[in-house]
Amino acid sequence: MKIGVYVCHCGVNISNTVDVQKVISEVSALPTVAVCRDYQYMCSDPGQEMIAKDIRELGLDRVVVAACSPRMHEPTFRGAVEAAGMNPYCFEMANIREQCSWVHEDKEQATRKAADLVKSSVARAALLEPLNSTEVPVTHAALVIGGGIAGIQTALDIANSGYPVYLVEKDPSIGGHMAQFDKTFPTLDCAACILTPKMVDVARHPNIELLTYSEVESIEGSVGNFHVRIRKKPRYVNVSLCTGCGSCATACRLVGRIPSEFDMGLGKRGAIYVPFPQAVPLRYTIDPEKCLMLKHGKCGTSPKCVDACDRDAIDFSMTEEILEVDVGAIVVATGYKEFDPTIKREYKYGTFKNVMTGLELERIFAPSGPTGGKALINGKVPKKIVFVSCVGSRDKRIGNPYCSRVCCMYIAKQAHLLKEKIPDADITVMYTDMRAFGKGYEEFYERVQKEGIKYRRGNAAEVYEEDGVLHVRAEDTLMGEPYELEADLVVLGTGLEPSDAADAIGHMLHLSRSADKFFLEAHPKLRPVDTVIDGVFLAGAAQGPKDIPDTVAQASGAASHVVNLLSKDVILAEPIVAEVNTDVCAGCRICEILCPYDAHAFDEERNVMTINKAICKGCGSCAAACPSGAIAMNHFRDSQIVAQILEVI
Amino acid sequence: MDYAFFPGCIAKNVYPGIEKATRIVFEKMNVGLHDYPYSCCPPPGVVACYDKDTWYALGARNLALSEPDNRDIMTICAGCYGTLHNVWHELQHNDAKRAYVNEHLGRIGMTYKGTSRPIHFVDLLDGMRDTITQNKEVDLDLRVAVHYGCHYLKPTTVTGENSESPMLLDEIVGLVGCKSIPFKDRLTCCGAGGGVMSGEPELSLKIMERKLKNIKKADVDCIVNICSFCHMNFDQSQKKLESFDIPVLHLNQLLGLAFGVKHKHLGLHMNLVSTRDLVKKVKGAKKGRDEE
Amino acid sequence: MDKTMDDIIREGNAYACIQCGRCTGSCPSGRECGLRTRKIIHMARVGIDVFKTEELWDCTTCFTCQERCPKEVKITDIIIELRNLAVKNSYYPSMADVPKIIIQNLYRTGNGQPLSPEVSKLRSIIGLDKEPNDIAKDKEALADFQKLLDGLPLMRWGGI
Amino acid sequence: MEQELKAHLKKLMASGDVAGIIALKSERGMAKPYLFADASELECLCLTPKYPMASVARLLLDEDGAARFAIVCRGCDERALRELAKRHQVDLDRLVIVGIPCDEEMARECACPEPFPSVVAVGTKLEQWEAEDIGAAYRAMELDEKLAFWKHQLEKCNKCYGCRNACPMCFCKDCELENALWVKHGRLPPEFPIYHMIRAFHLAGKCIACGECQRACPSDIPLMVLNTLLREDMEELFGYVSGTGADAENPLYTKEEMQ
Repeated sequence: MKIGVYVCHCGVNISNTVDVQKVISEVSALPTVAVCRDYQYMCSDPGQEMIAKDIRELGLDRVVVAACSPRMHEPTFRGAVEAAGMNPYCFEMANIREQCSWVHEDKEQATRKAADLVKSSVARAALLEPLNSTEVPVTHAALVIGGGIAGIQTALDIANSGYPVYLVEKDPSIGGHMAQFDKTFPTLDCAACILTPKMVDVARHPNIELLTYSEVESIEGSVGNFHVRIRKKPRYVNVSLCTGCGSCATACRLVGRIPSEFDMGLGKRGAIYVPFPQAVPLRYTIDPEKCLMLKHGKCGTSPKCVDACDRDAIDFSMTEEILEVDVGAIVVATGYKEFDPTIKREYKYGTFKNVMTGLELERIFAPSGPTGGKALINGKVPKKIVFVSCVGSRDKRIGNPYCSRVCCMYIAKQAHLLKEKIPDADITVMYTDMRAFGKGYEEFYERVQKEGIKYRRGNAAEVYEEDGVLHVRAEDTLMGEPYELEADLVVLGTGLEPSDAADAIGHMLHLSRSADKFFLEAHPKLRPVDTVIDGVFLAGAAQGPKDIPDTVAQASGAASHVVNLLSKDVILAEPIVAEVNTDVCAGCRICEILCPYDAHAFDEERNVMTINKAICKGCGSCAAACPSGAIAMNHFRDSQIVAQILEVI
Repeated sequence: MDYAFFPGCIAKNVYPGIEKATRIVFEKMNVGLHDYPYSCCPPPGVVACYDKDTWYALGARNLALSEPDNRDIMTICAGCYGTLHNVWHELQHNDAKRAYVNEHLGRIGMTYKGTSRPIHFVDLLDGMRDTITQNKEVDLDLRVAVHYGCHYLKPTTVTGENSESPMLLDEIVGLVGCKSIPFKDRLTCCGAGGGVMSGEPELSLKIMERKLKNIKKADVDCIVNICSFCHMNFDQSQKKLESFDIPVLHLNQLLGLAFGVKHKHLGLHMNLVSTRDLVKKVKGAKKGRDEE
Repeated sequence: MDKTMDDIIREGNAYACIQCGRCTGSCPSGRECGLRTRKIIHMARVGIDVFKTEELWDCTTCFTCQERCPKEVKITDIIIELRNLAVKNSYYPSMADVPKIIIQNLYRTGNGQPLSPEVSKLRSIIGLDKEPNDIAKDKEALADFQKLLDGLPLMRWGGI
Repeated sequence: MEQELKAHLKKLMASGDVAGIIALKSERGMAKPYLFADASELECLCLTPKYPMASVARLLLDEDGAARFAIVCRGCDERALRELAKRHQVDLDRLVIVGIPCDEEMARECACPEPFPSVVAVGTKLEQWEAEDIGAAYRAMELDEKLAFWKHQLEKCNKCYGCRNACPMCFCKDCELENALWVKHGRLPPEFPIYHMIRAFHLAGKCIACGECQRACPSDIPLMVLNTLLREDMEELFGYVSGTGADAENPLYTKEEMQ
């Protein structure tokens, strides 16, 4: 066995605390070590070349690099040894930076520990086995979950690259929250003007199959080959006959009686409805919870919608359908929901009608909204308006410690729009910190102040009512004085939380969540659109609160990763997976329960467990739990780990 | 049902009517109250603010007294409750503090185990709504302003209460025919706590004055509290401010009236703010009922 | 078990404070006087000897600030600890005479608010024992109580 | 009880519900597990000594595809069958449990937590039963005393594998105790304490306190002390008592939701 060992200084990160020369002299004495060298930056080109040269000239069997965390540079060095003709799994890394030099001060002891760590890696390296990746074919299609702006952009980008996309949206129309907005900050673009053309593009795109009013039921398989079951909920309207003329909606006995979800309950709809006039597809849907016919089996003498529809599109016998599709990649774009401020009782949301949320106010501005775009709050034009920032954000008490990132700016925008509609309005924004970080945001913040919006640092403590008038109490923290303001309207700058759909989707795909409950990306800096599950990507607010430009950018990023994957005919599957020795397996099925990825399948015929290599992530849970040692983890075999441990004890 | 009874120094030594009312009301409801040689809680505003360790030790002494009899401790003052419950809560999970307390109690032959829990009497009443209704002789038909007392509600991490929109006290006065009238800032502090009443009487009075103005606007027959210390502040401050005359009743005094107890037995005549008109109104209600 | 300024700040979670001012806005005392809870937390964090400020003694410990703090800063607890620190460093508030009397009463009778002859009379009028059945009556218990108090820090710091 | 049981089993056999009865047979003064297929053989049925009947059922069920059998079970046997079923080693649908109780003497000998099965078919179960706390003396020891105690006890081991062979819960085809990676071959006594630690860990959430291992041990190692402590830990830490019904999930084989 000829092992080459390479100790990195990491600039001075390691060599300041660890005596590299001493480590080299100790390690060189090991019988299996053929060569041991050090270098300032082992990850650099000359460093890699040093290793490659030794492999070629000395005919090394194994390589050990003692440097930083394998998370950082294992892929780098695996690539380097492979280029020099060695199997990449014959490479082993000792972490003497994060696990040694960065956490110790005593140079002598740190040096001893570094030497021990390297020696134990050498012991393990001697037992490493060459592994070969297997090829997995790729299905050239993608699934996008969520039809908001993130899903729309992702679907369009993938479809434009020539791959088929299934876009699944649980609501009757795509558009998401963006469709609810009137204007967008800081450019004051009309949201509908920039969004609706994209919605139409989606509907017309030959490569996109739009599945609205549908939910993902189950997902099986792994990167390159996912099998997805999609449940299409019955609309009770035949979409191929419906022209979206709306005669049915006007005729419905319940018209104007049911709070519209799209209008945040401020406007009313009937039992047969489209969420909003620009809906895509512009096809009607019957609400089964409300429709008299569907709930009680009768609607007067006969359902008025049926009478009104010239096309005979209404069909009460519709049932749900299950659609099964195969895709190679999945993008999760499940978006966000608005924080429900009811639990922040001091703000009296739900008690006083004139305390409303940001999203509710958004509908007031919309020309298609409940007031037709007029600034009317419960029938009156408000003159004194207070905005409260950080409601449901930066708040540990309610479990949302994060900043929601968009509230500062949507408050500025809404304050501007109110001022525009009510020039004599007295508008105050109570804020914690002003976060105007995006392009043009700071400028917009300045602009609204010039328009007469008062910004007072210090957030609202409470809202109370006296003689029918709302009052907001706060401290102006820049003056250090508590004060109170009367208000006809209090707008809560409610934050963002992951949408309800995230739970089920996350579960199906085994996605991790970060502490803020949004989906966890594979790396916060370098892999913000990937997840730890190969072939599953994130777009938009599903990954964390985002404004529209960031959402669109991430959506395109996710699309590019999908296209990158779909452009290959086969992909290589990671060989560090668990394997079952079927001669030893007793079929107790403990491993099956423990697998977080559902990679295990029981072979009833032979009474033994099998593991799908394409799904297995190599976490090792099953191997650790197997009582008879029938499961072995490639690259982390018991013998390899024991050798490593014995060397340090 | 038996409890160790912790009257607290105000109800014993300043407004004995509260102690008396409590004894009568709970006897009527068949709850046994037992006396122990309690010191005062000790007061959070003075002792805790001067030296918390002393506060823990003296509080633990009180808590330990009924441990041999396995009796939980009923308090009738938010201040006492605040002290005893906070001490109990802290000693439940702070082993170092518990050891400290026991080291000192050991000097006088006592040990603190934490087996007797302090309970505020309103929480007890919460589970006795039927008993209250059964004992009711008069529907009082009063407009009342309720006052919860900060240390009964907060900190909620210790009390587990809802500090922004509590309804318990409002519901209990409702059981005896009273209507709890909402008023501005109904949950704010009366101004007595934290040693402010004794250390800075003028500030305390300002806080109280604002509170009283809000109550006055609500046009109520009386203020009902569940804290002897707040009770004292409400009553004495009105005398000092001279522009208010809203009778102040501890909840147990109100329940006493509803249970048909004579107002003199409840010590209502000992208040600085006259309760005469209120008593007259209740008598009217009682008479009306008798005549029916 | 004396706490340093650093202990108080850390245990009270003061580093989480974002100076949003919800505490001061909620403070019933601050409406009437110069108490600014937010400022106290700020001063404590930047290393100013905040225990010397007299506003510290304006807090009624109603805990509203602590309840509403979005960052779970234990504001009221911090104020109480800072008062302890002030006492230990002999920074008594100028108006601390009455609290001292209360502490003296506590030592003498076991009650901060002792029984007066007038109230004793009132007690018997409404049918209660002239003297409450408590520590003041139980001489043995009172002696023990005084022994307990003798060994506790309050007597050291209480200025008696 | 024996006569009563024979009568009960004869009836069962006559009903045609079962293909045979798993029980002990007395032959030339020795008891051995036996599959009674004919009523006439039942004369030789015996009840003592104790025998890990669950292991017999496991092996037998492995052979035949569908047939159902009756099995004469004590409390421990039933507990063992339940745990084996949770690990897919026996199919309880294929077994008819004929429960018999242990008498006080037998129960004492094992310090059995529950010396009777859930349903007693024949005989009467002990009205009042409280097992001796065999962990008590051990728990009272100081840490260094504990170490000395086990050192002394485990040095007696001659690695006969009797404890494993007798255990009704051991069903692996390859045994980790024979893996040279953990337990060096040809060494006596086995390296302290790995051999017994592996066994103990493998029995966490599994040991049903039948006492077979200790009875099998030629060196009188108090293995049941180790097992009892383990059972206590499982109950204290996870609220799990092994041998309980199928609805009690083994906490070691469940996964927390990934967060």
